[in-house]
Amino acid sequence: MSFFLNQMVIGIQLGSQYVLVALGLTLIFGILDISHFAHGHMYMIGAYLLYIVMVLGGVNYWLALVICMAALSIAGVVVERAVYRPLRGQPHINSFIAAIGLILVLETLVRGIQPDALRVPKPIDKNFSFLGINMEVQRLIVIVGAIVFIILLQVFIKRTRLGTAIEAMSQDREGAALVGINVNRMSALTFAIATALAAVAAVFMAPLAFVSPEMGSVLVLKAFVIVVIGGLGSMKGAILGGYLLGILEALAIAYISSAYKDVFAFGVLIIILAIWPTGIFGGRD
Amino acid sequence: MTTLLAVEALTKRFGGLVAVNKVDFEISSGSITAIIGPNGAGKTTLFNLIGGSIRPDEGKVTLEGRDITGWKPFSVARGGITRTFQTTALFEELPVWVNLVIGHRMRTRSGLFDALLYTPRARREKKETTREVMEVLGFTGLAEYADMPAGTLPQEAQKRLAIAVALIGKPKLVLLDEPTGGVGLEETDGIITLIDKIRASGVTVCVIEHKMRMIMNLADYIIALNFGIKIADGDPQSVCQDPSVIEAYLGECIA
Amino acid sequence: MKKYGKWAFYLLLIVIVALIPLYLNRSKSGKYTIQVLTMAMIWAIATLSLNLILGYTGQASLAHGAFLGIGAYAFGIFVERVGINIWPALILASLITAFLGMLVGLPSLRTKGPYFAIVTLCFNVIVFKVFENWTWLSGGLRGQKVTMPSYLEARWARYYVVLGFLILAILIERQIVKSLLGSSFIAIRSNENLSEAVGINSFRTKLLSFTVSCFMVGLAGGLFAMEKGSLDYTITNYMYSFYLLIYLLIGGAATLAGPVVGTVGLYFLLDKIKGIGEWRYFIFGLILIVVIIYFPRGIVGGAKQFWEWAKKKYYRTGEVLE
Amino acid sequence: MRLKTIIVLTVALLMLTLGFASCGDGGGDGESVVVKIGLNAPLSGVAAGYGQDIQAGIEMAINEINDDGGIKIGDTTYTFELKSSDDGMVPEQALANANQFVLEEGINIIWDPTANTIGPQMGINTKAGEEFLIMAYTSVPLYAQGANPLMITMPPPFSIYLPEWIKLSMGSGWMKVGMLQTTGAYGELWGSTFEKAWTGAGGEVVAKAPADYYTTTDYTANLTTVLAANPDVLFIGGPSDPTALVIEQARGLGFKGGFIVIDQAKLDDIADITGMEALEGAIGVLPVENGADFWPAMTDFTKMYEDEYGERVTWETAICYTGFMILSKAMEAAQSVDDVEAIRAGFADGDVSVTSGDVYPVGFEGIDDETGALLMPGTSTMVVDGVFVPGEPIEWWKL
Repeated sequence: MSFFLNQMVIGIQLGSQYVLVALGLTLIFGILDISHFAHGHMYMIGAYLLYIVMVLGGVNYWLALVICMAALSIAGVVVERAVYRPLRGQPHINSFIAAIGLILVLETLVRGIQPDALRVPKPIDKNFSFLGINMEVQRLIVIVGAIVFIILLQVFIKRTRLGTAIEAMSQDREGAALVGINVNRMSALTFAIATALAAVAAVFMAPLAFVSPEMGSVLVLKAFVIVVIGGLGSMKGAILGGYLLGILEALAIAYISSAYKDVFAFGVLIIILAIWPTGIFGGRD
Repeated sequence: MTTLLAVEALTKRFGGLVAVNKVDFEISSGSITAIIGPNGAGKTTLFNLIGGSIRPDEGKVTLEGRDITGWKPFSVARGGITRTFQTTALFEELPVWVNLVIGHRMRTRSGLFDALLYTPRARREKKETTREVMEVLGFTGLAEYADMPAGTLPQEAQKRLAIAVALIGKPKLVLLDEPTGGVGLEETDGIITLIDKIRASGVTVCVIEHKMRMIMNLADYIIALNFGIKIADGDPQSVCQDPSVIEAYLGECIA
Repeated sequence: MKKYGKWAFYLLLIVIVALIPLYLNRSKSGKYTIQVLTMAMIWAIATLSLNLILGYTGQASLAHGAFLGIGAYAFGIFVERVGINIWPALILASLITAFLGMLVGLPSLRTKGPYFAIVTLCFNVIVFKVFENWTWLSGGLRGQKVTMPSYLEARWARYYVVLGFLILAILIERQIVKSLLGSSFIAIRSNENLSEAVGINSFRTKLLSFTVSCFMVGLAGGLFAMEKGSLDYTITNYMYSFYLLIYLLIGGAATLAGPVVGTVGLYFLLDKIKGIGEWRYFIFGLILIVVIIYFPRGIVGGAKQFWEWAKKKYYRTGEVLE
Repeated sequence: MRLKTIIVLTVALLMLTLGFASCGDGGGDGESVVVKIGLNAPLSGVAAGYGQDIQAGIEMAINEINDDGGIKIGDTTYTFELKSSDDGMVPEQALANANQFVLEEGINIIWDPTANTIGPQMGINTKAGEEFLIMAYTSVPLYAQGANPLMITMPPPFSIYLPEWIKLSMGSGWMKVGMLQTTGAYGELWGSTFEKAWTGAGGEVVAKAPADYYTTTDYTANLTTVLAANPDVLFIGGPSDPTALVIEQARGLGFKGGFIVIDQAKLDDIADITGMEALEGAIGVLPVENGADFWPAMTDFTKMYEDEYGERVTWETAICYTGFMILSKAMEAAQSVDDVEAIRAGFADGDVSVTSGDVYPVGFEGIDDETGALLMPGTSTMVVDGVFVPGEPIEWWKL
């Protein structure tokens, strides 16, 4: 029983990073109708920023979190302005191609500057035990931190004027434009928030693994699958889907086969979509 | 006159809201039937139920005595009912004539092997399609636009094209959802004439319309809906004088 | 008259392409170019297959990398382990791919748009993982060897085989998209709900398009195995699905020339800039972004638009002159 | 206006591309004949560092030979030039690169350091008129078993370490192993070879949860699964960085036992990341610098490498350096730089087989002429009390 519980906690921790990245993706998709496949590479840039700020700059971890969020959201706005805005009104698949181009550019650039994988120290390098679960404090930070930022995002969306404007736009883009919401400003804001969330995920996860140019490519694939399973544009769906995939993976490793864990996890997702063709929480076509 | 379409106790609920509530009516062949009612009365939902894009919770739809309840849209179309949509739906980036070719697809049977080998059937059907397209272009007065992408046509021509696409499949019944919506007053007459012509060619018409004056002159039979319930039906004069209709329309009908 | 001119142009084009190996085969480096062209044409067949389902039917399949691999392995296994002659093996491999495509299409084509793209991508990941881990199937480290008969030993011989299949693939696609069936495909791409309302069974039509598309990509896979002489699990990588998508959209979706131009052009470019190492991906990425922003309908689509624009301009000045 | 921008941009882009493309060609100096050697390796992506280590070894050897005036065959002096091509570990790409080397560059010796790309090239390297010699850097045993008449394999096959590793492990009283090596064909081959030897020696495999070391960043789920079966020792390994992560995370979960680390992972690189304390009880291949205990030339070589590249040397670099030196001797013995069959035969000739660790950083005792495997000993190690305790070099060809 303790083993099962342990595996569930690991699944939730895996899921936490998926949720943070998937939330950004689903916001961008819901509001701008863009398949921002380069989102994982923004996450990667976030991890490098953390390295620069914290390891090279000697800044405190929590302050570094804020700096990375701010810096990466600016990067997100630049990407939106330079790559995606010229594509507005084009077929959906075109933004996907642009995103692949962006992935190639970012990954090659980073590897060209720093070919070796880097390490970021943990802010609290300790372990803790609870109910027979033994794990690093950093993992607790990931789990709790993800929940905090999910709540912050919900508060922002539901309680602030900008947030409600974003929500209105994700539900009805043309209607939002009609009632005088500035579409350009909203897309920039959306990208800023989404990439800030990616920065959060990167800052939380970086101390647990390596900072490397390809760290975002597998993550974004999973995040995208999550967004689709939950229903494109649905934040509820992204949260549920993220934790679901994390737990599925952890359980597949424990009880089925670690080599075929992706086969199992992705197979379940195909079945879910065959039953709910527009994701668990509806979403749009 | 024989009954073409019969709707019995048709009901559809969305959550707590009953969009269409136990509606009964019949459409006789060769007639023009109008469905009227204020916004949100359930008119378009009724069309969607008949057309098969949503499934009814209760009730029955029969076409010439055949039960077509819950059929998929394409089966309903092949069964003999085609429709237009409230927000004009067209194959926008395709030329007008291709729109019509697609509309005629359900009358042709060429498949993969006909396409690959260009069989006699493919040849025959291509010829037949061309002939039909020319005829419908003429019938609806769209010949001058034949090569233009449908989305670039003027609003009124788009409405006529939508009707043409529905007609070319040779339906028994066409459902027209606000065929004159968003069209200027002078151009409305052109569409009324077209609807008359359609009836004259032997196709039964059922139309959702807001412009009461137009309906009074055009329709043989009117069904009035409000809050998903049929509040009145009959010939134009009697429906117009029905107190519940007057109440629903705040007297607008008198005009 | 105009019609004959067009056919004459195509004929001339085929003759030129058919003559290329005669010139190239004289030197060793020319032989390498023949090989690059052959590979480019194989990829072009795969891109054409994607064009049918994505360009004409509007369903973005991201599983074509998997189907390419399945076709290639089916061919390899038939030839090497079962011992069938290569030509029936090629047809069988394509049929098997088409059949699997149909099985995959049954659940996945119930979804639309991005949902379909992700379902097919999931399928591709699954196939990739299975081939990676199931070494009996994939042949493990050494991969699956595919022995070719001696008459296909020379590079130019394979060039002509592949060229023949490429022309066949273009013809097949042309026949389909110009037919009444093709109009059903295009209708679904344009407006699926309206297609249903005018009596087109969109699910069956999409399934047919997907199956035919898988047949073609299976064929490309078989030719791939024939050209390479060996296979390994990386051929099922979903990166290839992305590459096909790039070739198609940069070349121009929903045109017949676009997939060929895009694939041959980009494949050649990537081969030529191999010497600059990793930075080639940087350049490639930049090209993708710039082309997709300035030529949203791809190279061929853009050229067509330019042609229309120039024609209009010419006629207008013509009118003024009169 | 807009059209103009488009045209300008396109032209600029094209010129940029062509400019880069033409950079690749450099001219030779014409004083002597230049022999080109091909390298087919991952130079981009996750394994780029590995490819660069190989490249460095060959480059160092080439520079040294060229600085000494090249090799003399008859009256002609030959110098070398390395042509590298990125295959990203994709066999299809490796095949295309090999063809390009042979047909466009006239190369007939190709170095390849990844097991999955070597296999397919063995299918094309004997084709008449397009022969090339594969210098295969791979420890996969089946390649060292005479798989191809025109192939030389370099590091010792990994199976030779197993008896000693199992002895070290069971000597510490560890009988229960949990397996968490990398997935894919290479990992699976290692795993099955190990499992057979382990159970054959009376050990028990209590749990298996291999992971894809190239894409996984978090091994906790795998580790808890394996650790739930209470193993004494973990069989792990893939590229060094993720292997270090596995060790770190295993210790984080409270695992106190030992590790058996497959040869792809380098214990010294791992120690840099985890520290020696976490590595206690790790069994694997001896770190390259400790090779100086057996082969004196290693000391100088290590220093030379560090001066030039600013990093610590790897086995890949040292072995490829030595391998290239042996290759040049084989060419002299064969009296040819392009007759690949003669060169292959030349490896077995007099002068070539007597070179040893006194001259080159890695010990070498000739070639197994049957199989084409260079006879370089492998050495294992175990971390005891924070120190790499070396074993004796395993002269596997004598076993």
